[in-house]
Amino acid sequence: MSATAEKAAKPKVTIIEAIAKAYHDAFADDPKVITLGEDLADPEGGGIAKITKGLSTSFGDDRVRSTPISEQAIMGAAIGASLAGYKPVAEIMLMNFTTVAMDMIVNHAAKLRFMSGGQTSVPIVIRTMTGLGFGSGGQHCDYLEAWFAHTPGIKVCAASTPEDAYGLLRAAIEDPDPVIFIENLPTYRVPMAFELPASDHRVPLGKAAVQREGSDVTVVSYARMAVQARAAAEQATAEGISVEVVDLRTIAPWDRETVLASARKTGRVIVVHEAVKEHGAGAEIAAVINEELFGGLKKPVKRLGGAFSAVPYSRPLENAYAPDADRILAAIKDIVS
Amino acid sequence: MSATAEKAAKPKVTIIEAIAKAYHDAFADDPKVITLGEDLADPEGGGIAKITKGLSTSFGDDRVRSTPISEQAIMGAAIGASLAGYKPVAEIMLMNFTTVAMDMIVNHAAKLRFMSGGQTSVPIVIRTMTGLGFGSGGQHCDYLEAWFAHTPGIKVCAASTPEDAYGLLRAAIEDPDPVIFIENLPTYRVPMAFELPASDHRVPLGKAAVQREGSDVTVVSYARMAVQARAAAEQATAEGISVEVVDLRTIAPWDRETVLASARKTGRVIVVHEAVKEHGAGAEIAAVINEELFGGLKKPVKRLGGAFSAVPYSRPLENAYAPDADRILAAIKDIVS
Amino acid sequence: MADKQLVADSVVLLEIYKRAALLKANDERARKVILSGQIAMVYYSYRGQEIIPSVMGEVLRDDDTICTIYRGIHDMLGKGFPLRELWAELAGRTTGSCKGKGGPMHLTYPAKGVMVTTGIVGSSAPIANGLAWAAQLDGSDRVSICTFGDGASNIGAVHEAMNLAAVWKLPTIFVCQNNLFAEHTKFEKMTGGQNIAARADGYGIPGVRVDGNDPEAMYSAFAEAVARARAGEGPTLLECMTFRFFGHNFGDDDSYIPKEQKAAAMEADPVPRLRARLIADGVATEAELAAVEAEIEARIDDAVEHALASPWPEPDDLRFDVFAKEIAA
Amino acid sequence: MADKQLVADSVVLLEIYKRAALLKANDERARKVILSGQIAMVYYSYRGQEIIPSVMGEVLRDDDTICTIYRGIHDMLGKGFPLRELWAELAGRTTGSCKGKGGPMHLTYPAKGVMVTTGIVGSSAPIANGLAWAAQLDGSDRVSICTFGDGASNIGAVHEAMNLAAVWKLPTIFVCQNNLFAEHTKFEKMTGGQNIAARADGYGIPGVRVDGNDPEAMYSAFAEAVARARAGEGPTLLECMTFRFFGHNFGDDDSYIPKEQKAAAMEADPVPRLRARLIADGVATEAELAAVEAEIEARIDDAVEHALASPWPEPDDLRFDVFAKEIAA
Ligand SMILES: Cc1ncc(C[n+]2csc(CCOP(=O)(O)OP(=O)(O)O)c2C)c(N)n1
Ligand SMILES: Cc1ncc(C[n+]2csc(CCOP(=O)(O)OP(=O)(O)O)c2C)c(N)n1
Ligand SMILES: [Mg+2]
Ligand SMILES: [Mg+2]
Repeated sequence: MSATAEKAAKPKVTIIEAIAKAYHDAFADDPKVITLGEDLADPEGGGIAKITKGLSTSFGDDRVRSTPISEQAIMGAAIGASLAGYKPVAEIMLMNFTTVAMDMIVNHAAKLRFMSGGQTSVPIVIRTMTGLGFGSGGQHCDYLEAWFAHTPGIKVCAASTPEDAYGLLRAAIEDPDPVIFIENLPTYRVPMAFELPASDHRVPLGKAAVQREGSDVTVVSYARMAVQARAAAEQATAEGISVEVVDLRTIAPWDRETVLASARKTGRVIVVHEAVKEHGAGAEIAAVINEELFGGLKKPVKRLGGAFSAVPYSRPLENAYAPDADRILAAIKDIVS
Repeated sequence: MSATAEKAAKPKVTIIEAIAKAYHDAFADDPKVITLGEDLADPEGGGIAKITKGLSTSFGDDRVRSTPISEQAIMGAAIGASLAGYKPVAEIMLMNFTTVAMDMIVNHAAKLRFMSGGQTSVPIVIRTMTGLGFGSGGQHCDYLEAWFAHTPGIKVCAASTPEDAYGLLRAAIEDPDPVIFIENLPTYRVPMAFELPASDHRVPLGKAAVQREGSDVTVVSYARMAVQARAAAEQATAEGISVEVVDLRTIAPWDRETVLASARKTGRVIVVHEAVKEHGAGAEIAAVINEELFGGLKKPVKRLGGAFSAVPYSRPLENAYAPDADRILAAIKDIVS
Repeated sequence: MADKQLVADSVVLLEIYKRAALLKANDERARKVILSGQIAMVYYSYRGQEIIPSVMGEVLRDDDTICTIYRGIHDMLGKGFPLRELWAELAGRTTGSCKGKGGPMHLTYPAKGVMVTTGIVGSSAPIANGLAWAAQLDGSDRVSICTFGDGASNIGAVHEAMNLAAVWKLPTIFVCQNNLFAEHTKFEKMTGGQNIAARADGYGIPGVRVDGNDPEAMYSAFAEAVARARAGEGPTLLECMTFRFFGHNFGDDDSYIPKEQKAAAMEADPVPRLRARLIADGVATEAELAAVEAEIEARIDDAVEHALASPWPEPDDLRFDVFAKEIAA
Repeated sequence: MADKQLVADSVVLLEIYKRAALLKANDERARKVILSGQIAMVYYSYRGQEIIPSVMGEVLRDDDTICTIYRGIHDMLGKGFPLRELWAELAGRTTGSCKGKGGPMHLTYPAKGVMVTTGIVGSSAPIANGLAWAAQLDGSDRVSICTFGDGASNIGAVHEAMNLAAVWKLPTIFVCQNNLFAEHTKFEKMTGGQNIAARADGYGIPGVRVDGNDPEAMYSAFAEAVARARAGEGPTLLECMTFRFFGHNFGDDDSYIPKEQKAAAMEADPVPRLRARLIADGVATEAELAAVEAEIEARIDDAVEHALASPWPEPDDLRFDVFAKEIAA
């Protein structure tokens, strides 16, 4: 993905279509790819977002399994099958539900390679959805990527375009290590000006995308915030400010080179995520940029993130909770002032 | 606690004695204080570290309860009792076992006050032990404070002296909100030159301690790393470098004023924790210092933390995993050079 | 109040009906209000499950507590949650019980013992034990209820909670509302043993499967569980068989529910069934019940109007209720 | 190999004894080596529980897998974990099976099906299901074992795993080694129902309580569970009654174990009991068994020597095995 991002000429596709295609293509390409989660198989409707619809019919009930509501059992089954050479994609429906499976993810999936001295590995993908915007309140919208980024042994991805969603999910499934693949619900079905990628499209894990080039300020973000950052950059350009938008795509391990190169160029960086600002992934990114470019920045790295509270229900509170294009634009104007 | 920290004149007490006394005094002072956890009551030996030994005999089986191995049930019982006006201290034996109770802690304990609009509150303390040094390997030694610091609604404490352990635990029990109180196993039984505090001693949550004053460099740390920082500072002083040691004591919310004041004074800051460096609490602290004191620091904030791997078993690997006095000293010399 | 009878006589049945009529009307209104666009919210209809909480509300006291779930407005109304505070919360207004911060999945009203509403499957159970422990410590005979679904019976938290309640002999009553579906998953397909009540044996506590749509059977089973708990004899697991008439949540395509099964369940709708019976048995007249129902509609009208006329919260409200002390601006 | 007999004859009993003798000798050596200061490690003695894994090892094939726990070296040796790689790992050396990174609580040896050793109570169970699922997908009749303790039966993960195994009809065998204590807690005190096998009913799977110290009873129960699993008939829960002779871990004050209970259990030590019986029944002579035991000691000598002579890892090794690709220095 590059500056071509929002080219109007391209057909309109959605992230959800891209994920569904990636799933399907991965199943077709590799018989070791399997999947499990609540309601995933066709008798249960193909998942609450219907992403796996058709998969169990096409590839069989053995490879595509609905589960009881038992996230520890889901993660354990994925880990165990991966130890035996399979490449399971486990869906933990919403990211807040990873809280009931943290032992499996952190103490086991992330550590078994190391603790076994490399004898075993856990090539699983944990697909999980999240994001505010639907009034779901405090227990259904959290972005918890910082927890996993703090956990050696597991990688963390999130896409903000259909092409990246496809390429990242394919790469995550092929990766020899566990990957958490975070999907944003409110941008799922928003048609974007992209093509549905060909089945050989991959986005390498650990590589950020410079989605828009600019010279005054760098905005580093991912997931829905990257969409908001692009909108803010568009607006800023109209107002004469040149904004570089970097979408991390992989949050851990993140692409220090690309981010530092951009920061070096613009001298002004804003990091934006929907997760709570304090102790979020933005803290690590800011700390590294400040350390690496000490004395070379025009302004201190600015962080925007979710408010320091649970995600609220009421519409005006939910609207105020996370950054959006307006607040990113305000931060852009502030940092160049 | 101040520069008096290691005064040899004082009697030698251990952190474990201080915690046991705090527990006992809290039970004696307030009938609403109750406790639960695996093996806590006297028929089960008073806890694996014997901290609660005698408590059930003195205060009754109703207030001091051993539990099955069921951390979700433990946390749930603590939360429920707190909603009815009790002040439960729940022991999650080791910090890695919080992973099986994250839903209770994060989705419930931390959020119920907010989600109920302030109608209910969860004044619980979660006592949990951790720390490397015994060859326990990958699943028994993690420092996970950054996860909780990233969770609005819960506070995080850790003490590095017996006096602070006493004062913090008493304050945590009295606090109207949930607090995680992290205990370091290897420094538990090390006699330190402190007195066992009187029963009215409190350490306010959110207040750091300047344990040693200095002018060349500030070392910010907590828990065992504060002990190591003090040792490094002693050595550095002998070598003519003046080191200020700040023990956060409360990691979330942390004492920005004290840290920033010290950073402003010395212009050089090292943040040290045993947790994995990447995305650790040090990232937030460094990000804030860099932002607040932009242009006013002599050197970029330096972070020391655990290696980017699971905690290893083998002695030389375990020794290499986390910072110690030598590595802190090396960082001190490096930053003043 | 402590010595509730164990059999529902006609006086009790009439009271149960009144509660059920309120619950049914409230659900109907909720769906209407969403459809009309007056309030946008995530909503989990409980239509078809009204008898269970109507019985519970009849047996329980105000000081008994309940921990319920996203599909729990019936349980809360049964427990006495006031309509104005309910609707204002659904509408996200400052006059809501949670000042608009909680919303439909996190409704709370301690004055009537509605202590926790959780959106996490199974998490009502461990917390209910803590409220039960507090009752023991207080020397009170109040009981602690948790409700959860058939799907939730497969999650670890529920298992841990039942075992703890067993060994601590807690006055916790585990009320599983088995509506035969967990989201789109059929109960039979994902439940080893296909009998949740039978799992109680494994913890050495009573487990009772009861027709949750039959007010008398439900009443006897529930009153007995409450009597046991009040007497210090420990927990009970009740598996209340029922059915939800609509999809998992509002807007859910419910094509996974076999048409005949749904038609049969709606045909046997427990609320009009009870109504007809009360009239047939001469407990109440058509006119009397119609008057009850009209009053219910009026109360709901009032609550919805109150809600929609109430003020919205301000962004600054995010700083409050995170901790007891506000967060700095 | 697929058609193992269901009754242990004298040939089988002799093989079981040989394994048990190895396990017993290895435990004794481990405690001696720690006491002598040769190796410092956290150690969970399994002395008294040897018959269970000795039977398992006899019934299982190399391609069957096991997920075990901190108190699991007996299970691993029963499954064929080689002594040199074991001892070098205990000593933290690069020649250890896990290059010194895992240690006693995380021993792994896939070549013999020892896939996971966990230090988290109950976490062996969910992972075993995944290995069982893989067997189904492979069309193999191999089985997946998980071991855990009586205390672990109260944690959510075990419950979730048993239910999933039931509904997916997985070839998972849940082997609960009920040694009557969980750390310092008595089994009876914290286990609702006081019968773990009985919990299987709640999932509609067979649950069998068996004397784990009786090689014939254990053999029949385990062989039957394996046969069922190989035949595609699904999981079994075995509750194997046993006893641990020493404290929870090395150095643990075991005063919480009633003296008489401990004395009686040691009096009935299952390993010498089986030995005596084999001699009495004329299956083997004293001299033959002494020779077996002497060879075991020699093999352990060799392994310990090898371990202590092996190189320590270098700090730089921390960069490897975190991901498939090394971490930058
Ligand atoms: C731990 C967890 N996993 C998954 C979900 C998503 N989820 C919400 S409701 C539901 C189905 C629950 O079914 P059941 O327990 O039968 O209750 P019902 O909705 O039928 O009342 C699921 C899977 C969740 N909220 N929490
Ligand atoms: C989730 C979790 N909680 C607590 C512990 C601490 N712990 C380690 S072993 C143990 C006792 C386990 O008892 P049991 O399951 O009977 O196995 P045994 O040790 O007797 O073999 C406990 C509580 C742990 N490792 N994991
Ligand atoms: Mg249901
Ligand atoms: Mg045990």
